Amino acid sequence: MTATLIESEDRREYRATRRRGLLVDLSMTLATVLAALVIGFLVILATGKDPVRAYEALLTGPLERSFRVGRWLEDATTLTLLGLSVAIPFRARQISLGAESQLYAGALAAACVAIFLPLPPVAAVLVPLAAAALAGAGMGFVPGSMKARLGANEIVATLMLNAIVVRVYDYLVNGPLKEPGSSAVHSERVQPDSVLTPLTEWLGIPFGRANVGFPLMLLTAVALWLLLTRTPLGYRIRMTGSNPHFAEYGGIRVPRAIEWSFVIGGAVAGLAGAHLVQGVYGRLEPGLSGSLAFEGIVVALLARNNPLVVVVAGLFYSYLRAGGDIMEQQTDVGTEIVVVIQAVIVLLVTAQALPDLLKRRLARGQAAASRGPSGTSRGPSGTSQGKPGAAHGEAGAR
Amino acid sequence: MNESWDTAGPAVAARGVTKTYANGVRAVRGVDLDVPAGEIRAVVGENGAGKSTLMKLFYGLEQPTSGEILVGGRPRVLRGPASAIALGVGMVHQNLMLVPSFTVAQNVVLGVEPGRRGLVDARAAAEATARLAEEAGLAVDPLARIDEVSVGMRQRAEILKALHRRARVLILDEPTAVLTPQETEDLFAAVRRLRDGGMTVLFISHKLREVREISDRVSVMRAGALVGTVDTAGTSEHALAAMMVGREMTLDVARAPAWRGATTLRVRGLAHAASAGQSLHGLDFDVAAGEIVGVAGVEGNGQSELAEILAGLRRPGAGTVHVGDTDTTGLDVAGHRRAGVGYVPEDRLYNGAALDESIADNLVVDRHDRPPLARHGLLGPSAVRAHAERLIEDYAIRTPDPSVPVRALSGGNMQKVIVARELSVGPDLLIACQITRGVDIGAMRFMYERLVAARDAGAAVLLISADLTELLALSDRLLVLKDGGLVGRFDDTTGLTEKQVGLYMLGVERHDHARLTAGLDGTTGTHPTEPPPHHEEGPGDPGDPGKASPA
Amino acid sequence: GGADSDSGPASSGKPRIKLVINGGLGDKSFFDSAYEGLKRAESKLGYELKVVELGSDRTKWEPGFEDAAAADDYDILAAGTFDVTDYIGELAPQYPDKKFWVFDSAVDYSGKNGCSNKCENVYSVTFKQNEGGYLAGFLAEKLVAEKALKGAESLNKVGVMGGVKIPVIEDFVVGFKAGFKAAGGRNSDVLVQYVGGDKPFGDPAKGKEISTAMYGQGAALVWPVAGLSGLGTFESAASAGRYTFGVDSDQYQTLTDSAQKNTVITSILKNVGNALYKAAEDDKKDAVKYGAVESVGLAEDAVGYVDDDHFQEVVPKQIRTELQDAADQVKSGSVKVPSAF
Amino acid sequence: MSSVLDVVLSSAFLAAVLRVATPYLLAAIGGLVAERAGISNIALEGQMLSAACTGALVAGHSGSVAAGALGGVAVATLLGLLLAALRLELGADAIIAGIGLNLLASGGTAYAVYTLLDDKGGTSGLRSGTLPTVPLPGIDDIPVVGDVLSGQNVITWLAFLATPFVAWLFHRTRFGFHLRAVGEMPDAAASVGIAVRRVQYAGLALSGALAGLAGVFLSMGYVSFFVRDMTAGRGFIALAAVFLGGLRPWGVFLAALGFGAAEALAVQLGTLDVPPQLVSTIPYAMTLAALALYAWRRKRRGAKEVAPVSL
Ligand SMILES: Nc1ncnc2c1ncn2[C@@H]1O[C@H](COP(=O)(O)OP(=O)(O)OP(=O)(O)O)[C@@H](O)[C@H]1O
Ligand SMILES: Nc1ncnc2c1ncn2[C@@H]1O[C@H](COP(=O)(O)OP(=O)(O)OP(=O)(O)O)[C@@H](O)[C@H]1O
Ligand SMILES: [Mg+2]
Ligand SMILES: [Mg+2]
Repeated sequence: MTATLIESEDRREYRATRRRGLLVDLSMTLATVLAALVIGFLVILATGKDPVRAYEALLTGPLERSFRVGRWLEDATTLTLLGLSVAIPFRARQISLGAESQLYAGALAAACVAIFLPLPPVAAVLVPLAAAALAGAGMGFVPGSMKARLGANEIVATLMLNAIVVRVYDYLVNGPLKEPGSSAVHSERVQPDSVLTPLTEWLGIPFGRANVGFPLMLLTAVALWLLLTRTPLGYRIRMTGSNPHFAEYGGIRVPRAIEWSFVIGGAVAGLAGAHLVQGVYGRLEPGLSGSLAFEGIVVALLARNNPLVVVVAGLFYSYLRAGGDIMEQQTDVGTEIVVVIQAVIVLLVTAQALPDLLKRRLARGQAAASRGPSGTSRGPSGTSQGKPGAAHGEAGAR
Repeated sequence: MNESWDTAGPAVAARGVTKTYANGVRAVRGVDLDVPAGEIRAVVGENGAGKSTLMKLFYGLEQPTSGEILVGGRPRVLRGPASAIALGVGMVHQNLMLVPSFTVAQNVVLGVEPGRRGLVDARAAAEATARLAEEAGLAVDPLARIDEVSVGMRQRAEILKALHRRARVLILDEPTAVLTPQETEDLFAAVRRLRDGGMTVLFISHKLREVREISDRVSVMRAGALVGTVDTAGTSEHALAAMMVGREMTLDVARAPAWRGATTLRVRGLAHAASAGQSLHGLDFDVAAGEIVGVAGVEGNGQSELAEILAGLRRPGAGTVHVGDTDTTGLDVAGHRRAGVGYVPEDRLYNGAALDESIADNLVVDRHDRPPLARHGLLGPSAVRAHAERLIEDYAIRTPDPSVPVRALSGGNMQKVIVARELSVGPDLLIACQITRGVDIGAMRFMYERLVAARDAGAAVLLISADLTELLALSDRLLVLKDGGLVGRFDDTTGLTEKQVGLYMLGVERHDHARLTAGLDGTTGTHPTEPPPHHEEGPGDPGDPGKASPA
Repeated sequence: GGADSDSGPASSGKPRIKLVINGGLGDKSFFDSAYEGLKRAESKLGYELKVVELGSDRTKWEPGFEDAAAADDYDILAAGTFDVTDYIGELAPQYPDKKFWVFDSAVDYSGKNGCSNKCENVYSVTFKQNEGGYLAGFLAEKLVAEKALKGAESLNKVGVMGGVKIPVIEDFVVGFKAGFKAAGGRNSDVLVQYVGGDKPFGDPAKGKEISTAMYGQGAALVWPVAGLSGLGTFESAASAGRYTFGVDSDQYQTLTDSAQKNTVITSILKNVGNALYKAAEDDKKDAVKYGAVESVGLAEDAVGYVDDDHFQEVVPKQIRTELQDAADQVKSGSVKVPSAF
Repeated sequence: MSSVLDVVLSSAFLAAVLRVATPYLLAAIGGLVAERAGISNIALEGQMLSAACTGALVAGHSGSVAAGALGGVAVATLLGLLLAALRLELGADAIIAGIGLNLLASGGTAYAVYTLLDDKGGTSGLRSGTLPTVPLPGIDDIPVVGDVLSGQNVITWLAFLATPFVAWLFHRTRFGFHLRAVGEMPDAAASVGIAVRRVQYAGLALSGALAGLAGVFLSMGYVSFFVRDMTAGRGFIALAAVFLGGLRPWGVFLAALGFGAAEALAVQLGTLDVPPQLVSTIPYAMTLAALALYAWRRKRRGAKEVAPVSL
């Protein structure tokens, strides 16, 4: 009888702790972002610039004009797709750094189809997208199967593939695919039918290069979330990442799950490439993605590889990128400092110990409270406001 | 190093010690415990009673939330293991704390390496290890890599680690859970020697028989609190069990005679070449529906390899395996599972569970792509949750919620998750390895009941265990493995004693080929028509020629 | 970033130039030269200058230009390289009251790519870097043929180290080869190699390695056309005891190490800064030809070589006259230098 | 074909291999130390960059090359400690923290150079000099060997000594012993009273210092000035070498040397009439092939090891 009593108490407490944990996670993430911004503020102050104006640009700049909102959404689309593309292999605990090669492969495929293959209207959009996904998937398959079948280290394989593909891409854009007769280095434009419809056209507000890729990206994220949480394949990928021995024991073909994680990730990165070609540039350009591939990794890890959270992290990070650029343009804070502030924010936001520390304190305050004489009946809810002072004292004593 | 001992006081003691973990779990509640020097003190209690936590407090791995720890007769503040080690406390952890790629000797000296000016003298380390091993009677190979030696040797290496640090108090947290009976014997002999040399030993085990055998006194914990301490001589296993769980409790499971059905598992000429571990050669045996066939053998004689082959985790080199009508010889794990094989692996942490995933997810690994969980290629989270809730209920898994990660469960509950998964599919063949390793008496009894229930529901059960008592209590028939081959076969286990089986395990006696393959179709020296001989022989005369089929 | 806000026309009433750089300053050649020219315009001609650096991340360029053009803090927006022509082509029609200068490339005045207003408010200036390359090749062949390079008399090869193989760089190379041949050299004696990689114009270590390899293959002289990577060439030349030409700006002046300085025979100038300064001058007189592209080269003094004391000391008189003659032929149009465009 | 062979066997090429491999060797060995201590050092690139910048700036302003080198190594060491602190004290993900530090280094060095020298490109206007080369009297007269070995920069020598040093450290010293234990089984190390964090801090400091030497070599050995982002991805190649080398000192040594050799070869072949972008893929394609081949052979050997036993 005591057992059941304790059990139900446990259950209540567990739920309460979980709820509290979520709340703490959320509020602490916001707090760390704030802390990072404060440090950035001090950095600007230290360099003798006007931090208030700089922050105005950083924080409100991206929303000031619809064009900038478009720039933010367009950037977030690519960045989030890249984050998603690594989040999937990360879930299988495969450190794939290959988003860059997959993106370039996707971009090449999309461009080749969209430039050279005459297609009827709707197909003209979809076929290049499919080609890009396929090419990205293929580019993911190489390191994926090298890892799964041969045990070759995926970090090395993906880094090498990046180096190779980027150079081959460079060669193609400068050579065979270069627009004939142009002094500029880029390919021809994609056919008008292949262009991802700009949001401007839909909404009638000038949204720059933002296009239907954005809602498509949202759909992709949801699809990937469903894949991970609601499909057998997603289950296999998760279990493989959590404990491959267990997965194998349970009848999961681990090499195949690993390969799939790379292939799916590759396909998504390929779509990011197609988005750049069909939506953003309308053609192949050298150095297509800038540093986005790496920042995609940051976004995925910040979001703990949860596809839906990747969207939030991607929007956040892109906002920061956009705000940083505006800050550099509108104020006298130089690019270097903008980069430094971004680095500080990245470093601080990833600091997990802060939320955990708070959670631990709450738990301890909780334990102390329930130990009190009135004890049993009141349970956890009464104590959640806690006694920060007491908790602090205890922590200090350790 | 431990000159500051007050020899008059207790070697270790706790005064009003309470420990609350960061997540709010209060593992130890107001414990007062005194252990005088030179005593072997057993600490028993159910899984999660707080035994390990209390020991960690003595070893400085955790700090008490309130109360006081005494070592060497004086109150101490142990900031970490280093300060406990300095005071002469050594601990062998429940989960061994060894560096896999290091040699035995390197592990033994880790932290207090011999050698001058920041260098490690490898030779001196090996010599010191060998000398200590000699003195304590703990046989180890100092130069072997830890990940290549048996669990028993790892256990001994752990003890040597403590001895190397000149421990005066030795904490052994379930050291026998993974040892063979012989290894346990050797360990006990060594522990007694150490005690006679003045060492204080704290010994934790779920095997009350061992507790009775080795300890001077027993302290019983329940739900974090100390229930009492009794003289070993004046108590019984029954009394201890009752103290632990608060009511009467035995391990005797009522078991009707087996009702053997058709042959479910048919193994013929099975051979396997293992790159590491024991190879198997020429195994022939059957397991019928509705019987429990035990596999006895000194650990490392091919049991694990056999289990893994039967589960599809390894490929046999030669021979055939049939489960029901399916030839599973070339199939992968999924194929085996489809053929109706359930498997409780011996190491639940290694491949039995994904520790960071939820209980619910852990319960569906073999059925996540089939109805009712998955339909039209979609895995329904509510179906998975409902499935978990049902099993949590049925198997009395103690957890607040199916979404709790398995890591947060106690050992016994973790094991229940695995058994629940493997039994709930209703397997035709269940391979159960070391199912009660490290679980408390309540859970043990529970597992036994479940196994018998599965048998009675028509499953063929192959029970592999290092615990002979358990094998004899549960098996309808018994096979003995030695050096990767079958050396004994007992078709009736009534009246069979551990001693008799032990002779086969050690290779002193063996059954002849004809006896081993009697009644098996498709093997030499068999009359397919003749029913397998039952009940006709006394277990004491295994070589009875009348029972062997004529060649 | 610049110091000015988005406020309306400058209170000072000075014409305001905004230099938008799709890259960064500090490249010691192209953008630095443009900046220098406009800086001069600021101090001498009474302009107000603001610089915006967009960095090398291409995803930030178009939004950067859009923002730069939308802000009402300039009268003239200057930007360079072929990468910007599309952006300017789009933006110029949207801001018809503003003026745009494009250097080193031209917008498409035909109106096929943007330029819906035929880019009437855009002035483009391109450079005949192939003419500079021609002179470099000509001089290089003369120097080796006449064995005028001390310590390298036995060598008859020369090298060109490009950043990456893109048309602008190729234009230098094509010109160089033509000049080398015109002076009597063989094509096979010209080694051409590119830095490439992650930072083609900013990896001096690799630049040094490539130059060292070229000297090792018997090049008497290596001409780096690779931005900061080229700084590695001067180091390599100094330790190998061989020779170099500078590029874009007078690198004999900018180098600090005397051993390295002395490897520089002359520098082939592609004076973006001068061209922009001249445009600024002309704009004061309303003499800039908007809606058209101007191609400047040797004849306009936008391309040339440094003829200083050091040059005269190292290069024999006869070769100097021959070089001058070659330059005159190009200027007069009697020699047509092939181009990569 | 024979011309390629001539190139490969020439002393100039071999000397170039040593030179090109130097930063890879040092950074990769640094990455190895961190990896074995249980914290991936993705910040190698940033550590190299900061060291390169600091080295050139300090040397240029103090006039002492040694002070520059020390300053550079010190800053990289601090960055190593910072990475450890972010991981250990703030629970940051090592990979994100590493990427963050790389960003920080890129922005920070550019800012420092701009503020101090008013030059956005680098320190080429500052005379900072290079670390001395080591002439080998006696040996430099020997035909090929002399040309290859003599006159290499002192850091190149350090780079080649770093591997035996770290191998010795790992296997012979108490610190290395603890470091490996901490990286492999932190709980086991903690349970015998090893101060796990302290060891990890020390490991990351050493890792940073080695990466710092690599950076210093770039700006004070290879060339004599710092240029913005001059590491040009070398830190990531070094990281690849860490894993390609199977996390063992001599394996990493071979991998890094291989990268050096392949890059030097690509430089030598660069004048051929092949698109330069394609030539520059040679080192990476070779690595990828080597990786696949090595993994395949290991797998096959594993299978073979099993087979004979059954006979
Ligand atoms: N490492 C852990 N972290 C968080 N919570 C834990 C951890 N271990 C156990 N718990 C929780 O503490 C509670 C008590 O577990 P405990 O081991 O006491 O159960 P038990 O009934 O003794 O189990 P057993 O079946 O082994 O006897 C459980 O609800 C469990 O989920
Ligand atoms: N690190 C931890 N954090 C939170 N809770 C813990 C932790 N370690 C143990 N617990 C919980 O504390 C309680 C006591 O655990 P402990 O390990 O002391 O039990 P035990 O008596 O050793 O059990 P077993 O027989 O299974 O080893 C359990 O509820 C357990 O789940
Ligand atoms: Mg328990
Ligand atoms: Mg325990």
